[in-house]
Amino acid sequence: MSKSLIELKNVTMKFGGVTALSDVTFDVKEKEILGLIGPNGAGKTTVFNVITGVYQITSGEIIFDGQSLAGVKRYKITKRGVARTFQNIRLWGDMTALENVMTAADTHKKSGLVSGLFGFPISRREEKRDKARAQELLDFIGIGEYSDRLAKNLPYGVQRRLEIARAMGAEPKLLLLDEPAAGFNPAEKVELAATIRKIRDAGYTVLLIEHDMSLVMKVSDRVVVLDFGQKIADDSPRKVQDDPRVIEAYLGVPEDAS
Amino acid sequence: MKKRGLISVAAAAALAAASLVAVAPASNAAAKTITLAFQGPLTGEEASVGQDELAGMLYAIKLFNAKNKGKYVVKVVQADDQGDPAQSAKVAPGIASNKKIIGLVGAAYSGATIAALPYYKQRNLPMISPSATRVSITDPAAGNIGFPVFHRIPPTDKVQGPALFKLATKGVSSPKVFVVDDQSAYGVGLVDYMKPSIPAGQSAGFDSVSDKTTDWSATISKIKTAAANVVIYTGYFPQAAPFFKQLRDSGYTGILAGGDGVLSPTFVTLAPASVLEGVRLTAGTVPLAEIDAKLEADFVKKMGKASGVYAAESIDATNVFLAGIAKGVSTRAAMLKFVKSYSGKSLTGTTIKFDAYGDVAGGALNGFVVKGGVIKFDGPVK
Amino acid sequence: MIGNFLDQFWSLTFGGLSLGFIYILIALGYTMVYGVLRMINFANSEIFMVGTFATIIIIRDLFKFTQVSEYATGFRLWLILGTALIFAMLVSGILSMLVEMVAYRRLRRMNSGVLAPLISAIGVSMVLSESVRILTDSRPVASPRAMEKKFLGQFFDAGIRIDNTIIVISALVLFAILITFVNKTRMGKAIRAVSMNPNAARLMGINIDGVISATFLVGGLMTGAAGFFYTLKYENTSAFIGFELGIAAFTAAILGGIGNIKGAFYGGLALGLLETYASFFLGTQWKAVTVFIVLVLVLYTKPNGLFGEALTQTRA
Amino acid sequence: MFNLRDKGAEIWENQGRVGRIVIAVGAIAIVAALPFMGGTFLNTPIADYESVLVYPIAMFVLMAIGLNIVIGKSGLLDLGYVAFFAIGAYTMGLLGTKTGLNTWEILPIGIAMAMFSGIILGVPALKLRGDYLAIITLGFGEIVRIVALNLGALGRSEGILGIPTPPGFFGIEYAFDSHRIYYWTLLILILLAIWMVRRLSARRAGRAWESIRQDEDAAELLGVPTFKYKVWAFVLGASVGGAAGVLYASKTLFIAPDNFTLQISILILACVVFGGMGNIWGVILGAVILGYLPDRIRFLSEARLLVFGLVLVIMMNLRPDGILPRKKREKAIVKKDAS
Repeated sequence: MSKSLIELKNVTMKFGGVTALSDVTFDVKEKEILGLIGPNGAGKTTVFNVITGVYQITSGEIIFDGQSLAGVKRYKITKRGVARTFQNIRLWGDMTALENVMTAADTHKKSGLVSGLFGFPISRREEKRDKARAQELLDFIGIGEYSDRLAKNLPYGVQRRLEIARAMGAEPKLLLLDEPAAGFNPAEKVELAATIRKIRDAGYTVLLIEHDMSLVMKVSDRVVVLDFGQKIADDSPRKVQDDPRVIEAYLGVPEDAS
Repeated sequence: MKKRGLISVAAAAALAAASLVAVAPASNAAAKTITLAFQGPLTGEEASVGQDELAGMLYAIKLFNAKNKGKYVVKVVQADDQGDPAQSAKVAPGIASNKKIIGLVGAAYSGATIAALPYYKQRNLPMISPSATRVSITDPAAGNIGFPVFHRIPPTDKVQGPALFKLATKGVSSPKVFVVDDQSAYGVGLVDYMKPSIPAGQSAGFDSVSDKTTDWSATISKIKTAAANVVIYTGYFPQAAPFFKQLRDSGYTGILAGGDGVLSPTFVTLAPASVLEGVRLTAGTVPLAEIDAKLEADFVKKMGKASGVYAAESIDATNVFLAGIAKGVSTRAAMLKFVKSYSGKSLTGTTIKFDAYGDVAGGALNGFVVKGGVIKFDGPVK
Repeated sequence: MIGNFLDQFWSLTFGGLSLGFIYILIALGYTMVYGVLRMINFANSEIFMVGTFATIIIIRDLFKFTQVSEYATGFRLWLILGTALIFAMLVSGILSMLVEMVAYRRLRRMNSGVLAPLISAIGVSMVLSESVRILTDSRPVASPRAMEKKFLGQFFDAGIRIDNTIIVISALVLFAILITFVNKTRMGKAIRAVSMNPNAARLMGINIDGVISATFLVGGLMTGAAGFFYTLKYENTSAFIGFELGIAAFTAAILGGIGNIKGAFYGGLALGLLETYASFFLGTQWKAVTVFIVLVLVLYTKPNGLFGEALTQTRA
Repeated sequence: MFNLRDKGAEIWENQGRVGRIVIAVGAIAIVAALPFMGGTFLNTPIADYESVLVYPIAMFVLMAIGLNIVIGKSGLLDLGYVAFFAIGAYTMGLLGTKTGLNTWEILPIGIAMAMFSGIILGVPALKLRGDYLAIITLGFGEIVRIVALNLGALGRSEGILGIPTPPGFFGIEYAFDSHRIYYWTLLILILLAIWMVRRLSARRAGRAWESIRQDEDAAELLGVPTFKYKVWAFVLGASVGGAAGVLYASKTLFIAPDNFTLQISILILACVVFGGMGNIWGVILGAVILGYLPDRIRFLSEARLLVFGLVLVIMMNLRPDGILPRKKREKAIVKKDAS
């Protein structure tokens, strides 16, 4: 087995009296697609939020690429190699698709405001390089033709894909996808599954939250199941599907086929 | 009152003098149009002072035009500077380059005056201010900022500061004086020139309070702590009235005093008569109603509102120019020469004659006291 | 200095409290509107200004008081004060609704963001204050004194004056009525719903326009009451009186936690006292500086304001 | 609906290099020739036309460009922008009267002082919730004025007198009344500021500011060092305000706290929003109109500020995004709500 890219060790997250995550431990291996599932309110998005530094965990530890993420500023976590998409699309609507990706790509720029202002060679070089890379990413994700359109004017499906391209713009080692298929029709979901695989094949590690079971089971190498903030399963898709605790957790909570 | 009668006579004489040249009405076609300008705050927060001064100027001109029907028509260009030096600096070049204008009443505020002066000096436009009292404008030691075009009717802070202190402590056996300024250049200037004249042991303290203040309780507490029996406010009437009122209402029984910025007929409408009873004020001039009730009545009739702060000064300033016009002056150079050599009576009967730097020579201060809700003349401050 | 301060402590405190209660009422105007619209209602200061003039119209023009009149007593006094309070509240409340219609409504429908309404409200503010200035010949105006400013008693050498007492008690009553209105009535609940989540409220069938109008009305009523109390206490006003008081009240609202009715209460009191103490200790000229430094420190340590709860709770 | 901004952008984008140079040079020439058009309908009654071009118009334009970096680009509501103008002006006033330095030597010092105070204000203020920034900046603007009003070294309410005019060069003399020279000097500063803003907008800083303005949390989570760029926005905005202040003091020869009131901050803010927040051409147009209008309508006498207020209300209602808005307004498809 290859080594872990990120490890959550006994992570607990409390909001006042509410425990959103309770003693959660799992890891994501390099170049793996890990599906994170669970009924509504199980704490899936909270996992994303504690990894990306939106919340500081109450106890436990998160190790990314050999280093703890405790107290690291959010943008620095991104710089270390974690990028995410949002369940409810949060693109920068007044920017073009290309600019959205380039903004994320700026994370690793060496040139800043001053060299940009005076047009130092390094700034020009990086600008040129990132522009090309951003366009490549848009092409890669299949929305290259929209690069000059304002994000807010794009069709819904394109916006969803742009979210992924933008996150990839930050050159993450670990890509966090929060319900990327929400609102997709079956054909689009099939396409998305292929895209996610393609992303992994390009060398990224993917942590995927998704409601659509068939999609998760199809693309994931491994699945972690959360229920009421606790990990109840962590295994291959097939075994998880047969796990009685998982079935129980989903029982009475009919899965919406969205 | 004997004194008052005397002043009325003088006022009548001054009015007559202004219209001396009124000969038999000639044909309208022969009327010569002369333009003067007014500069002061006419809009915005400071408009109160400027609008009152403008009314005084327009009143004097209305009288003059009526008397000189067919001979002269005097027009006024109203230059609103909002009391702001920045606004003044763009208005002044416009006024200065308008060759029709041969004299300027204003600017109302010292700051605006200083900002405008380079332009007026350059274009040789004579100006007479009814209210810019900052000492440095006419102080040769400060660099002749105003020379030669600047003149003013009121005495400077240098004269008024000590006089105000003298009036406020008159008849008080062991005065403990607390002085409050309004943080304006006017108020701070008065205090600065008053300080040297305060004998040791008579000062109870100072406070400096923004002219936007509405609640005076902290200042009042300081006054009480200092056990002051004389309180002087150097600022304008809109703040003086509430301050005095709150001070009295808190139980203070000592003397209240203020300078010419407080001397406005509006002042006494801003607080109950019982509260303002006995307030002492200084000014270089006298309110119109005190000069002659008929004069004030005529003012109200012609201008549609009561006269305000610096009304008499504005009329005096305007009358100097009008006297020149009546003598046939029609250029700036001639007007400046005329103003420099002018000697005539003010509304109150005193002599207006400018010294080389533009101050009224030997300007004395009058004292006033509020009685029964009216500002009464109380003799010159000696 | 400390000794002097202790000597003057209670009279400073009483002065600060009654000023604080006036701040509270104006701050409510800001905070209610902020609660539903997330916007600073810049015109609120002029609504206050109009409230002071409305009071003067009743006392001076309807009841014909002058600066040399005898003070009113007994039933007539309460009639005068009551009429003036109600008139000031109504005038300000209605004006506040009109301001919303003119300055905000169209922009809100166009979903225009925060700044366009801000500038529009500043424009309304200029129109109101300049109109009043022209109507008053640019001069300050005073309210004749209808009620003798009697001392009701002494408290540690500090006189308790009747007008301050009336202000504190009436403001408390108004505040209690407002809290009841917001918590108990249908409209009050609707206002809270809109402030918590406008979209959800709309889906629940709440008439957003109506609720916003009502919020402006209530905020205006409170601000108008402040205008009355202000006039009762200070008896002077001018076309530009609102500006400084408006900023002070807005500061109070933020100090307490903006958008939060209770925050306006604590913020107003805290600011009234702070201003008075700071003026005494450091000199009146440093009052504003002190207030802002304290404000920064407070917001630094308590990002939701001095007494503010989490943003979504008890929001108007 | 006819959209002026898009039309202008279209013309510009369809030009080749030569065409663009021709347009730019032509536009600059027309603007530079404005002082000679005093005889036309542009003339202002009472106030001197050429002075009005210098202050308020050119000064407002410069300050509005600076404030636009803060508010239009990064979406930070700054109600105390006048503070930086004041700091620049007082730096000029103090150093100009107390030391032998001339305006051009003081200009970088004034800019540096303004930038430094931008950091002093920005570092604590920008850590607070966005809503509070407005009141903190407003307070800062007042504090600067109050300090000037109370410190003897700054002349208190009397201000600073006798500030020297800039030394001339190449036979150009800066007399206090050579308004045209000042106007052209300001024009050069304005062009520099435009260059700076356009340059930054097209690169990393511009994208960072845009992302912060539109969704700060998302920006932070996608690797934008938001705090750093917010402080930068503040500091750059301050530098432009400081530069304007130095020149202003050197032009009027006399400064006093009365010149630096909250009203100026609000007016500059109005210029930015009125013209079209975030679009530099809109902001410039807004500043020109709002700087010019009060002097053009002086014939209204007492009512002119009232009319000015009315214009603000009406125009904001008709064009909420300003005269030349940022980008063509379309119905929003994306709905942002808190996660």
